Formats: sequence, C-alpha cells, structure tokens
Amino acid sequence: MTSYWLLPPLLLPLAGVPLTLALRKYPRSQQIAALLVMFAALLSTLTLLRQVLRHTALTLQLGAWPFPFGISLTADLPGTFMLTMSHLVLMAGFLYAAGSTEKVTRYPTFYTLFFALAAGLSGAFLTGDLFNLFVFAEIIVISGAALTANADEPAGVEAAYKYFYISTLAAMFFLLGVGALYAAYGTLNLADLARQIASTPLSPLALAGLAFLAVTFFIKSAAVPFHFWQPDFHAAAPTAISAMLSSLVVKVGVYGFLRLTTLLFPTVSLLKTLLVLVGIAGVVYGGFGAAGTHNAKRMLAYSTLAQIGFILVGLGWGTPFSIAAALVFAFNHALIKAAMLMLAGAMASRAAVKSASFSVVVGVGKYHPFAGILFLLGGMALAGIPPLNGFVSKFLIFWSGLDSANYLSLAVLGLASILTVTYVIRAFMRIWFETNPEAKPKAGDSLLAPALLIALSLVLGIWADPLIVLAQTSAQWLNDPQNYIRWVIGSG
Amino acid sequence: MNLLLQIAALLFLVTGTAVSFIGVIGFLRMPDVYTRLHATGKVSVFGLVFLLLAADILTPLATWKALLLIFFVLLAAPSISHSIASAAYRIGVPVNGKRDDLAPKVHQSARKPRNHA
Amino acid sequence: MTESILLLPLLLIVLGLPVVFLLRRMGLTNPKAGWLLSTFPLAAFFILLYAYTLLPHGKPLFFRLPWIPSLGLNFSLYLDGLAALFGLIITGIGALVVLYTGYYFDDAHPTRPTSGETHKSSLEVRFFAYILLFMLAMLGVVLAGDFITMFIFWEGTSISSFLLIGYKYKDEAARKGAFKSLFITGGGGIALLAGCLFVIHLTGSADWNTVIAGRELLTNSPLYPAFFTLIVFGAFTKSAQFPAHIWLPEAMSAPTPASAFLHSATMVKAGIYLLARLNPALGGTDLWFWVLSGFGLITMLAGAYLGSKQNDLKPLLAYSTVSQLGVLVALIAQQSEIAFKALVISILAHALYKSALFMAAGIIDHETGTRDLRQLGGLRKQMPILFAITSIAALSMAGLPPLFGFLAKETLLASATHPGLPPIIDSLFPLTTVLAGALILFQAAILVWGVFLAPPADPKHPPHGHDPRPGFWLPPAIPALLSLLIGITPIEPAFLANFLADSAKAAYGAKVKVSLALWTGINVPLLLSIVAVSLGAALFWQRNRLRAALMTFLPDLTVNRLYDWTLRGLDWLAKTATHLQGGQVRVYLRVIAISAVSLYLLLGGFPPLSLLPSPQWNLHGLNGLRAFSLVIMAVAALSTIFLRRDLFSVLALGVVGLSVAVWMALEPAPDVALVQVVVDILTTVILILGLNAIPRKQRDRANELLHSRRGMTRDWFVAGIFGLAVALTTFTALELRPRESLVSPYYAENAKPMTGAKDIVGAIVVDFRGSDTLIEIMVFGMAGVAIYTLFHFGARKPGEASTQETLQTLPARMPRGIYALPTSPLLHTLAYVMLPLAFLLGATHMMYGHDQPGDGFTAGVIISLAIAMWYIVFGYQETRRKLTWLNRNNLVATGLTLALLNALLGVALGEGFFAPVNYGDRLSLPLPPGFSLSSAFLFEVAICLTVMGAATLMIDNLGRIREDENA
Amino acid sequence: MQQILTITIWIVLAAHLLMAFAAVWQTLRGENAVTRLAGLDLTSTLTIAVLVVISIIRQSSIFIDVAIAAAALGYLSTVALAKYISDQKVF
Amino acid sequence: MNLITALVIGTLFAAGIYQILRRNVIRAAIGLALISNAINLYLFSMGTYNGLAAAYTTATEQISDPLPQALVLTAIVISAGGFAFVLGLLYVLSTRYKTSDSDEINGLKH
Amino acid sequence: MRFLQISFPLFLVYLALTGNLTLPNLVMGALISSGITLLLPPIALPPFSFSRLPTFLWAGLRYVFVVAWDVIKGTYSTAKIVLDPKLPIQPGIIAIPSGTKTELGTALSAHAITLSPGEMVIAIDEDGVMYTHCLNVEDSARFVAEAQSLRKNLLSKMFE
Ligand code: NA
Ligand code: NA
Repeated sequence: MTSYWLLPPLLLPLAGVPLTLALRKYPRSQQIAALLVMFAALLSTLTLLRQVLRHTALTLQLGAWPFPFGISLTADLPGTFMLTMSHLVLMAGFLYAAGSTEKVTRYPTFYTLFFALAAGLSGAFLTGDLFNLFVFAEIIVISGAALTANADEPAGVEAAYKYFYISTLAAMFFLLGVGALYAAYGTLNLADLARQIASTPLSPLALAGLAFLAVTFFIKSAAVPFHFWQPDFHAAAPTAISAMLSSLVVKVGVYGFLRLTTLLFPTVSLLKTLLVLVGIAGVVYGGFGAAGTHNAKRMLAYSTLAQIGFILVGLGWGTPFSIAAALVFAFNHALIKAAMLMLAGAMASRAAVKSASFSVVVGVGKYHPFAGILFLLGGMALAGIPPLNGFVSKFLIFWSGLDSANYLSLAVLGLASILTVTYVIRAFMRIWFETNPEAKPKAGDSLLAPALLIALSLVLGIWADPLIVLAQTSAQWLNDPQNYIRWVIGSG
Repeated sequence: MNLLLQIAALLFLVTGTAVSFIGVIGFLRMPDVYTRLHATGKVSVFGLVFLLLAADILTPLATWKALLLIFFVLLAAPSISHSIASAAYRIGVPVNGKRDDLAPKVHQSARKPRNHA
Repeated sequence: MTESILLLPLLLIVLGLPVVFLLRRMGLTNPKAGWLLSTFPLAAFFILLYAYTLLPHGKPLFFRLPWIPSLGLNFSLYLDGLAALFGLIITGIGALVVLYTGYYFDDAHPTRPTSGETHKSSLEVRFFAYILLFMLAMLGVVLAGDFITMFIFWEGTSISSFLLIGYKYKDEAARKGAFKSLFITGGGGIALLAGCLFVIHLTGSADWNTVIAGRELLTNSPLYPAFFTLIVFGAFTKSAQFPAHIWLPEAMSAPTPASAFLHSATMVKAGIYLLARLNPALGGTDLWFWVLSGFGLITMLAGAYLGSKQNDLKPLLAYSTVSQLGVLVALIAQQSEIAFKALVISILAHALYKSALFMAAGIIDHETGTRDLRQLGGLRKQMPILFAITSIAALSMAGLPPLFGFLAKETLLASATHPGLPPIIDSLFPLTTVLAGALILFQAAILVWGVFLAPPADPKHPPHGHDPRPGFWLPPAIPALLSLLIGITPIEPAFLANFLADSAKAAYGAKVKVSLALWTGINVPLLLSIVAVSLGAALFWQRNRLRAALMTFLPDLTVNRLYDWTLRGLDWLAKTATHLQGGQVRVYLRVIAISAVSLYLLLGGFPPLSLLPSPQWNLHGLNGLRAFSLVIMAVAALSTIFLRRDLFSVLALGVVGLSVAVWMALEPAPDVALVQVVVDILTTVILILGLNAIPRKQRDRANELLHSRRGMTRDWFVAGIFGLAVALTTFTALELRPRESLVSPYYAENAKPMTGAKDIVGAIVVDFRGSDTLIEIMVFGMAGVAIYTLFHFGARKPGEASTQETLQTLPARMPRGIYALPTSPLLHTLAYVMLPLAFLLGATHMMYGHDQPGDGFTAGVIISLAIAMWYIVFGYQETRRKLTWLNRNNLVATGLTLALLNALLGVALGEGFFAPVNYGDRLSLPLPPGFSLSSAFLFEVAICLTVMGAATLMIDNLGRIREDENA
Repeated sequence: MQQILTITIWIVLAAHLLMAFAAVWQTLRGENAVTRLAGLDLTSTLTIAVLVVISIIRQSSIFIDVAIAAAALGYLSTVALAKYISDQKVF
Repeated sequence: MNLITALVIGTLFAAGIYQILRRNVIRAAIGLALISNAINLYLFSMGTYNGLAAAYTTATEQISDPLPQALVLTAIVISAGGFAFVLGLLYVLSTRYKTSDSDEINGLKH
Repeated sequence: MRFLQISFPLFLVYLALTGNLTLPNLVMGALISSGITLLLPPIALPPFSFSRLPTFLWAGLRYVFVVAWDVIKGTYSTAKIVLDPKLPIQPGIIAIPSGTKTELGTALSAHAITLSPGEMVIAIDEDGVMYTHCLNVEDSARFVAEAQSLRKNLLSKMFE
C-alpha cells in the first residue's frame, strides 16, 4: 500500500480549498489552518520523495480501475522532483502571504484560491493521464487569474484578462491535441499512449496532436513568441502569487515538454530542435526585456522568459545530462525567482506608493539593508554567480551543451547571460544605492519567506550534490520510458 | 402495438405539426411582435404538446416524463409570451390598433419610453 | 593531513567577518578595530608562510574536499610557489590595508574634510566586511586547486569589488564605476566559465595538475582557439588589459584603502595569476604569444601614456597600474626563463610600491582634503614622514636604484632584449618598454614633485596638512621600506630568491633561476635603463609643456565610447524588446495563432492531400439532419460576426449552442446534448448579464470602431488558416472511423457490472474518470469564488460599501409599476413553481443520472437557474431573504468537502481511492429500483452542491448592477 | 401502419427542422429586440420538439429528459432576456 | 458528410478566432464561446466510431464512443466557468477603463 | 396542511419523473418532496379543507375543460386569420378585471387568457386588472369578458 503515499501531496491542497472557504469568516484560524495544511503537504511530499527513492516509482490507479481505463497517478522521480520543488516554493508562498501587507491576502477567499493553485500544480506533476493534466492545468489557470484579478494593483484585472484569453487559447490547443492523440491511439493514459506511439509509425493525426500539445506547452511555459501574457501577468499578480506563477506555474509547460520529448515522442527530433530555437529566442528576448522594462517585478517576469529559455534549450539538447541540467535549472530557478519576486514585492510594499515600478522603489532600500543583502544574493543566484545555486544551474547547462557539442547555441546562451548581471545589478543599484527623498522608513511585507528561500539557494549552491544526483537519476528515468510504462502498467 | 393507439399517435403527430406550421407561418406573417406572439403560442401548446402525446404512445418509458413535460409547457408557455409582450410594451413597441386600455394607466405611472435594445 | 592547513588562511578570514559585527556591538573605534582585524590576515600570512615551508620538495600541497561527487567536482586548494607568492601578497598587504582602513575612517581625529568621502564616527562595519570578503575571494582565487574552485572565488572578487567600488553609493560616479567594473569583469567571468568548461571537458578534470598535464591534448584540440579566447578574455577583463581597462580608473571612486588593495596589489593581478597558472597548460603556442604580447605591450604603453595626463593622484596611479599589468601580460607571453624571473620580481615589486603609493595618496587626501596635483604642493615640510615614504615608493616605481623597482625593471629589460624573440617583437618589446619606463618615471617624478616639492599651485590657498598618527602611516611605510630593503641589502636574501624562483618555476613550467643582485654588470638592459631614465628626466624637465600638449592635443585613447555604445545598444535593444509588448491583446493572440499554425505545418500535422479519401456525401436519414444542424450552426456562427448589435450576436450564439445540442442529440449523445443545452443557456444568460453590466455606450463605441480593411483581411486570413488546419485534422479523424479505441469497449462492458450504470458516459464521468470531474467542478467552483471575490473585494473602489453591507442597509426594494415584469403575478407563480420543480428535476438527475442523461452538474445548473429566475422576478435582496439556506460559498465548500470525503471513504473501506462503493447494497437498504445509494450518487450530490453554489455566485454577482450605476 | 407512422415521423422531423430554420431566420432579421427574442423562444420550442421527435425515432426516453431540462432552461433564459430588454438590467 | 462536419467545425473555429480578434470585448467573449462550442464538436469527432445508438449499456447497436463524450462534458463545464469569469473581468475592466475596446485596455505594456 | 399543499403536488411530480410506484420509491418521493418543501419560503395559499375537496376537484376539472375549449376555439380562429391572405386583424389592448381576490387566482386567469391564442395578457395591475392584447379587439371584448366570468366562478369555487 505504499502507493497511497501519492495521495497526501495532492489531497492536502485539495482539501485546503473547501477548508479555507469554510473558514472564510475566521481569518486568523483560516490563516493558521492554511499554513498547517500546506506544511503537511510539504512534509508528505518529502515523504513521497523518500518513498520514490526507496521503491522506484509509485503508481496509484484511481478508483482501483485496471490500467489504462482509470486515471493513474504516477510519482516517478521526475514528477516527484517537480512536485518537491513546487511544495517547497508553495510553502514559502503561503508564508509570504501570511506576512504580507497586500489587501488581497486578507480577502476571505485568498487562501482558497491559493490552495486551488497548489492543488493544480500538485496534480499536474502527479497525474499520468493526458486529459487529467488538462484539467489540472485549468484549475491553475482559473485560480491564478482569479488571484491576479483581485490584486491590489489595479492593472491586475487587465493582466488577468489577457492571461485568461491566451490561456483559453492554450486550453483549446490542449484539447485539440488530446483529441487528435485519442483519435490516433484510442487512449489517454500517458504510459499507454507512449506504448502505442512507440509501436506504430507516426500518423499525421499523431503529429497534429503533437503540434497542438507543443503549442499548448509553449504558451504555458511562456516561450517566445507565445509569451505575451507573461510579463503582464506575473508583474501584476499579488506578490505571493506572482512568485508562484513565475517560479512554478510556467514549469507545468516545461514539464509537459519533458513528457513529450522523453516519454511520448522521443523520436521526433524536430521537436527538440524547435525547443532549442524557441528556448534561445526566450533567452535573448527575455534578457533584453528584463533589461528594458520599468518595473522590478516585470523585470523578474521577463527574466523568467529567459530562464525558461535555458531550461527549454536543455530539454531540446535532449541528452540525459542536459535534461538533468534542465531539471536542476528548473528547481533552482523556482527558488530564486520566487525569492526575488518576493523581495521586489517586499520593497514595493515599503515604497511610498505601493508599486514595484523603478521610479517608485528607487532608493527605498536605504532603510532595509537586510533586504538588500538578500536581493544581492538572489541576484547573484539569478545571474549564476557562485556560491549560489544559480551557478550550479548555469554551470550544468553550459557543461551539458559542451558535452553535446552544441557550441552555437551555447555561445548565444553565454552572451545573453551577461544581460542577467546587467539588469539584476541595475535593479539592485536603483533600489539600494540611489537616493530618493520620498523614501521613508516603513514596515512592509515580511522578509521571512524570501530569506528562507535565499538560504535554501545558498545551501543548494554549496551542497549541490543531492539535487544534482536527483536530477541525474530523474534524467536516467526519463531516458528509459519503458520503465515508466512498466511501472504504470505493473500497478494496474 | 395497438393499432388504435398508433392511429392516435399518427393523428397527434399530424395535428401538432400542422398547427405548429400555422403558428410559424403566423409568426412570419404577422406585422408586429404582439401579434407574432399570438402565433407562437400555438407551437408550444399544440405543436409540442401533441408531439409529446405521440411520444407518450410511441416511446417506451416516456409516459410520465412526457406528461410532466406537457404539464410544464402548458404552465410556462403563456408566462413566456406574457413576459416578452410585457417587455415589448415597456420598451415602447407600438401597438397597431385603435384601442389601448393600458396606455392611460401607464401614463399615470410616469412611463418613460425607451429605445429598442 | 598537512594539506588541510590550506583551509586555515581562508577560515581565518571567514572568522574575521562575524568579528566585525561583534566589534560594532562592543562599540570599538575604527582604528582599534583596524588593529584587531588586521591580525586575521596577518595570521593568515604567517600560516601561509609556514605552509609554504611544509611543501614537499618541489611538489605542491593539494587539499581536496568532494563537492559535487556526481560530477566529479571538488572543492580543492593548492599551494605552490606561485600561489604562495600571490597569497602572501594578498594577506600581507591585506593586513596593512585593514590597519590602514581603521585610521582612514577615523573621525576621532578629524583633520580636514576630504574630497567627498564621508566619515562617520561609528565603526565602518560594511567596509571592513567587504574588504575581508574581498580578501577571502582573492585568497581563494590564488589558493584554489582547480578551475571550478578558482572560478567560484573569481566571481566572488567581482562581487565584493563591486560592493567596494560602490561603497559611496550616494555618489553617482561610484555607482557608475561599480556597475562598469561588474559589467566588464562579469562578462569576462562568463567567458572564463565557458573557457574552463572546455578545458575540463577536454581533460576530464578541473584539477590544476590534470589540466597542466593535459597540455598536449589542449593545445592540439581544434577547439583551442575558442577556449583560449574565452579564458584570455576573462583574464584580460579582470586585469584591465586594453581595451577592457576602462573600468579601472572609474573604480577609483572606491575609498582609498580599497583602491590600494584591489587595484594595486590584488584583484587586477587575478588575471595575471590565471595566465601564469595556465601558461604551462595553454602557453607556448603562437596564438598565446601574439595575443598576450600584443595586448600586453599596447596596454603597457597606453597605461603609461594615459597616466601621464592625469592630475588626480588615484587615476594617475591606476593608469600606471594598467601599464604595469600590460608588462606582466607581455612577460607571460614569452617562453623564456628570464621572462618568468622578471614576472615574479615585477609582481612583488609592483605590489609593494603601488600599495604604498595608494595608501600615501589616501593619506594626502585625508589630511589635505584634495588629491588634485593642481592644488597640492610644498608639503615636504609639513609631512616629512609621508614625503619619505612616498619618495621611496615612487623611486621604486620609477625603477631607480637602489630600489627593488630597479631590479624589476632590469629583469624586464633583460627579458625584452632576450635573444630568440620573434622578429617584430624583438625590436618592439625593448622599444615600448623603454618608452613606457620613461613615462612611468615621469609620472613618479611628477607625483613626488607636485605634492611635496613644487611650490603650492595656488599660493594664496596652500594646502594644509601634517603627518598623521603612526598607525596611519605605518601601513604604507612597511611596503615602501621593503622596496628599499630588498634593494639595498648587501646579502642577497636567499630565501626570497628561492621563493621567487619557485614561483617562477610554477608559472614557467620549468626551473627558473632568480638572483636578487642589483648590479649585474654593464649590459644591454642597463644601457636601456639609462636611456629610459634619461628620457624620463628629459620629459620631467619639459613637464609643463609636455603635460599641456598631452592634455590638449593627444587623444584620451579611451574606449569609453565603445562601452557607452555597447550599453546604449543594449538599452536600445532592450527598449525595442519591451516595445514588442504593446499592450494589445489582439496582437498577442494573432501572433500566437499564426505561430501555432506554423508549428502545425512544420511538424507535419496535416495529412498529405493524396491520403485524403474523396468525400462521401451520404446525406440521407440522420445524416441529412446532422448536415442540416451543421449548416444552421455555421450560419449562426457567422452571423455572430455580421450582426451589428451585441445582443443579436449573443442570440445568434445561443442558436449555435442549440444547434450543437441538436447535433449532439443526433450523433447520438444525449448526455452531452443535455449538458450542452444547459450550458448554452447558462452561457447566454451570463452573456446577457455581461451586456447588462457593460454600459451600452461603451459597447456601441467599440462596435463603431472601424477595423481597417487590411486588418480585417488579416484576421480573416489568420482565422481561416486556423480553421482549415482544424478542419483537416477533424476530417482525417472522421475518415479513419471506425478506429480502435483501447478503452471505450472496456467502459461499455464494465459500466453496468462494475458501477451499476446504464449510462456509460455518466459512468465515465463519475466513476472511471471521477478525478477529472472532481477537478472540473473545482474549476467551476473557483470560477464562482473568483467572481465573488472580484465583485465583493477586488473590484471595490476604496470607501465603497461591500455588497453584503449594502444588503443589510438597503430596504427591500420591490420594483413597482404597472408594466414592470417583477410585479406580474403570472411570473411570480411561474418562478415559485419553477424552483421546487428544478429541485425535483435535479434530484432525479442525481439519483438516476446513472441510467439516464443528466448528472449532478445539470442538477446544479438547473437549480441555480431557477434561483436566477427568483432573482429576476423577486429581486436579489428579496430572494436572499426568502431563501435563507442559499449561502453560496458554503455550498461550494460543502460540495467539495463531500466530494473529497466520498473519494476517501473508498480508501477507508479498502476499495481504493475514488473507487465505486455501493453503500445501499452494503447496508441492505430498501431503495427504489434504479437508484443506488453509492459513491457515485454522493459524488453527484457533491457536484450539484458545488455547481449550485458557484453558478449562483456567478449569476448574482454578474447580474446585480450597482444601484448607482444603473440610475 | 408501422411504415406510415415511420414515414410520418420523418416528415414531421423535416417539417420541424424547416420551421426551426424559419424561426432562426426571423430571429436573425427581426425588426427589434423583442421580435428576435420571440424568434429565439420559438427556436428553442422547436428544438425541444425536435428532441421529442428524435426520442420517438430512437425509441428512447432519454431525449425526453434532455427536452425537459431544455424546456425549463429555455423558458428561464427567455424571461431573463425579456427582463433585460425591458429594464436594461436583469435583477 | 465527414467533409461537411469537418468544414463546419473549421468554420466555427475560424469564426471564433476571428471574433476574439475583434476590438469589442463582448465580441471577443462571443469568440471564446464559439471556440468552446467548436472544441466540443471537435472532441466529439475524435471518437472512434460512428455511433448508431446512445452510449447506454442497454443499446443493441454500435454505440457512439463514450469517452470523448465524457471529455466534452468536462470541457463544457470548465469553459462555462471560465466564461463567467471572463465576463466578470470584462465588467470590472469596463468600469475601470471606461471602455469596451480591447485595444484601449493596454495599461500594461513594455 | 400548508406543508402538504406544497409537498403533495411535488410528490406527484416526483412520481411522474421517476415513473415507478414501488414502496421504496414512494418513501423516497415523500422524503424528497418534504425536503424540498422545507427549502421553500412560506407562501400565502388559500385555506384547504377535506370537506371542500370534492368541490375543488370538480371545479378544477371543469376549469380544465373550459380552458381547453377556449384554446381550441382560439386556435381555430387564429388559424383562420393566419391563413387568410388578407390577414384580417384588428389588434388592440383591452382591460379585463380578473375579479378574483388572490394573486394565485389572478395568475391563473392571466394564464388561461394567454394560453388561448388570440389573447395575451401584457400587464396586470395592483387591482388584478389584466391588460390583454387581442388579435381581434371587437370579438375578444365580447367573448373574453364572458369567458372570464365563467373562469372566475370556477376559480372562486376552487380557492374560496
Ligand atoms: Na447521466
Ligand atoms: Na394566448
């Protein structure tokens, strides 16, 4: 019955939804309950990770239906890896929200929607069914958009509107893809699909399905040129949420590609080439966008375009090493980006007007040196400067590129990564070095969550081996889709 | 199946359809919305109800449900015509006719005619 | 474990960091703190010295700690002569600088206000911390035992020097300088990382030993030019080689102690260290020689020339450093013993005199308030001690006997005239060396003359100052004296000579003999030296004219413009990039749609037309009806576009939905048809509510906004190709029917036996794929909660009462009037009857959903629409008052909780999560036929509750226009 | 008889579809909002009728279930629309 | 017949895409609804057989593929929820931006 | 009693919807219709007593037939109008007092009028006057008042 370990990481956030909704009139208890449930979810995820490491993959056939007729929840190492990343950052997000001064975090349904987001993320990484993945992706969309629409920032509604339109398009593509694959193979279970796809030549229907799914995941991961919603959305969201969106939610798209390129369509090399091209476009565009924009949170959102680009390139190179590098990159980026957005938001909350616009937060850092240290460390991590975890990510990506002799794309990545240093340092100097007579000492959002995340980044920079081993093992698992198929089938 | 019932069903079908047909023609021919609504009423009352009666006979297991639907249609259809006509009058769709007993009453309650939505 | 001693110096400095903060707690003054803190580097110095003596004969000490074992990466430390030379310089001068820092920031004895440097009486925690941090990084660079460890510390020096340069961050120059240095060295860092990755990739290990042993492999690799360029670029940016030197002068906005440390003795030498370290591995090739000597010589000359133009002491010294760094690079280019001898001597000599000079410049600044030669002069009598120190150091810099600098210059000249240099270099090298030597001498002379000897430039306001306290002048005095002592000592310091020889050997890769004798007889170097000195003297003699000429005629040789252009170019690109994000969602959607179709074409999703069968037109029977409904659908869909009024468009949409329902019913798919009808109506109602909510004027204006003909054509094109792509895919799928479904037959066979359902679709929805449905209703529920939150909180204007408050304060307002629909008894009755009917209908949908169309979702929507009818007929407030149980959020919460508990109950009963359980059978309840009290039923109830709550949340929030806005 | 019935049913279906088409047509070109609304109501009534005919053709009561729900909801939406048209607000 | 079905589904998609590219936000919302209708038809067409009977266990003829129907049900519900949410957003946008022109809703850019 | 007045019809509807008369289903129906009744707000219903039940049923039955006859008559005349090429109509709105005291009675009257083609209630005022749109004002003004008095009588027998 070890496979029941799969449930708590998903069920706890799911249960958080009605629980916090029922407690909406008792804000204090609601908050405590939310933190406790999320913490329990985190613990259960870590337990799950331990279980997965101990006994290979865990699969639970929901409803106890035999494979492939029900929905399988599957915790293989790559999925659990993403799940662990999510729950760590989500916990930080909940902590940040608890110490936040933003009004939206005090709305009675804030935690409800937040839990829905968490549940969507957990489900997306655990489900072994294509359509089920769609459903989880949708709950992420609606809760994310809802939280953003309610942001203190008045433009939140606009951001949510744009995001929702484009996400609806993404949902359409998802369903187009699901439909085409079902039409081609008559099944929706990922393992079963993989098995079928491997055993027959690819038909136009299957390729259409692949194309539609690729578009979906490109939109979800905000890959250039499918990214337009992202800078608006991530910048306008409430800080605690934008930290989740920029660090985790886009990873759902990345995760989709992980499964597409390794499990479902490992033979379609064109897809991998596309990933590299799109990834590079993201790296370049995101870098410049971050350098050119006018708002600290927006800058970090653009930066996510670039960082996702790195990850996609790693996936596109497609060697076990580069995939491991991409996974490490994804994990570390989640911690760093969440921390950085929280710091940007925390500074915005300390500004005269609550805004992360550089013209407002300029010089606000004067009274908050501790936040400055955190921001500088986070910035170093983002730019890939040791001894923070960002360095390990960049190092691995570069190395894996070298390893697979992708010199050209590597050169672009290298050139573009100087941009990271530029915009991070500029932002740092604007907030902490420049003077601003408007800036007054003011209490704002709690720095606990970003401090914890930065500490974790530091730890993972110095004690990087476990994460890399995890990623490498995950990449090995991914490299052998037959294993995945066996695990899922075996459980039915 | 009982021939008599079948013939009844046939009759229901034909009558219902014929009356519906008249209703639709009326709907198309009538000059304004009020008069049109008189025509559409027939489609609900005869068209649908007679079809349901036929279904009642011809379709297994439909007996009670069809009766329920008949009840429901007869209950609701007039209310619908009523509400559409009321809305039409409210937005000032003119009544083609000499007599309008409602007009003076409405003037009492300070009616503000509106443009058509 | 003798190797682990290598950790000690680093640990000592790390230890210093918390001590700094401790000292602030204790309220120590800056000088005291300086004394105390300098003991940490000093101890490190001695430990290093001791460690050096422990070196096994000619072999390095190597300490290794596994760091990332999975990648074979270690944290390793390495001590050989070269590392020791740099390490001792860093810790030795570091100790002095820390001591100096204490006095530099001392406010207890303020003399004069200095040029903009802020002085606080409290402890300069930040500065001490930064300088120790920097020292740690720098020491790490030279003690690192492998490429990666070195790189880590290398980046550390970039960051900590950024902090030091930007220390006076209120000053814009400081910020700019800090950014510039970080931009350039950071860029170099990335190149270096890439380069070292190449090397590691080729040699298989990052250890210095392996790298050096992999020389053949590396230099013969076809990738050699690539990684050579990357590594050398990294080194050059750090060591301020032309044209990357531009950051160094601007870095002078750092407080002087930092300049003295970073920009004379240490950081700029990191690049030199790296090149020297890698010389055995990468050196000796033509590329190496030409690139290094080329850049080195140019830098040497440029630095010397630019330094001669300066009036500010610190830039003057900085440029002379640039020049000196060029020399060092040029030396590493050579592959001769003498060059490496010159290298190590120059490094040491430069470290000694340049740090002394920087610190002296700082004292001058501190005491007189200026560093500008045009305001200084005549300080010889006021500051005799400083005069002595400065003179000695300056003489050493000028390369005059009997100072250590002289020896450095002699060996340099010797290597410049070393036979065996390639043709062009063999004449160019001596020539530039002499010229640069002369210019450097000129600078040294100007410095001493201008500050101490010359009459004050402005006699009315002569500079005031006096010698500082001993603690302040001691730090520069020590290296100055050492410059002198090493030069004049009659007995050659054998230890030092051996030590330097050892260092040179590590860089050269073979044994190097080093003697420290000043006098080596009359030879070419000496003659050249004399030429250089005479030239320098001549230049000094003509100093005024020369400097005037330099200032006015000759160019600044600065490539700052290049840097500015680069930054401006980047900024332009950045602005352009962000302007692609134009704010119009239509553009975004269009780009995405086009990209998507391109991707579809690219990946080959379209079937080859030859494979498409010719269409079959069997339009009789049901197919004819299907076709009919499809045609209506298409016509209505297109009419949504062509109808002018929004309302009519909405109605046409309703028709689309109904015809879809008809099509579904024909297909035949009654379950879907039912839900389609339900949702179509819900959608229409919601849209009407939306129309209701958005002012007519706005919508009309938006409709009147003309789309350009071109824009419309483009949109039609986008829409058209998209539609075509989907149509193709659909057609393919339809033509391939019947196909094999792996799962559907199972559902058909097992629906009845395993779930008790006749309705297979219903069984899939609640049993086989229940978790889809769970999340689906959660999505629906969250949509309701989202709208609720938005209308009650997020979209509320400040000061506006919440709708709940409004509800409590406003009196029940029943619309009155003869023609108002809500007053009609007919509608009252209808509404009143509809609600219980909807409940009944919902109840049967839930109870018998397993055998017939309808399920919890339709039940929920039907009931909530009946409630909506109440809202319409009785008004919102009256409805809420009448239906007290209608707590929408609680309904959602209850529904979701029930759904989860129901799923979990399966686990508790050992059937599995979400497994079908028939409680009715288990408890042998007498239930009506066709109804089973099962998990599926409970799930339907949960769905119904959630949907009811959410749908009413949607309807009432969207439907209730604020009173003020409606007025 | 059975055959006559079958043919009649198909004719009835065709007739209803034709009528539905006419109703849609009037809905789309009605001279004012209420006329269109009346047209929509007629369309939905005819749609329900079609569902009933289908249930006869398919010999299955499940389409009546669909029809019941459709009727309930159709009436409701018509009332909502009427209210909207007359008051420019729904409630 | 298949061609007609495919073309009409394509037309629905095209009309939907065209509508979401309109400046009037209500038209764009209609576009969303059209697209979700189109998606339902599409998913349904991805079923594996031409059904002659509704997917009930009592059916004696070939039933229509039940799985896509279940997927359509889920998709319908999700898009309905999303659709309501969009209209909520549109309302707030119209009060905040005083416009229904999507091109004027461009406070977030660069 | 009120409770039963509401829940019993619901019970019947439930049985119609489920279509089986086994004991468990009767129990279930009773439970469900009671439950639903509890959710409905109280409403003013005419008093009910068993002694008047036969009167009620008889009047009700007659009412149904009266209305049905009106409907058939109305349909016939309307069909004639529709199919007449000249479309001979004389539309107009006339006021018809419902004459019943209860809202339910008024509603039923309005329902009956509107149900039969040719007349349609547009508005009802506070006094229960139904403003009725007629296809043929002259005819209707004659017949409707007559028909209404008949219905009014039946309704008052049922509810008073
Ligand atoms: Na069902
Ligand atoms: Na009538």
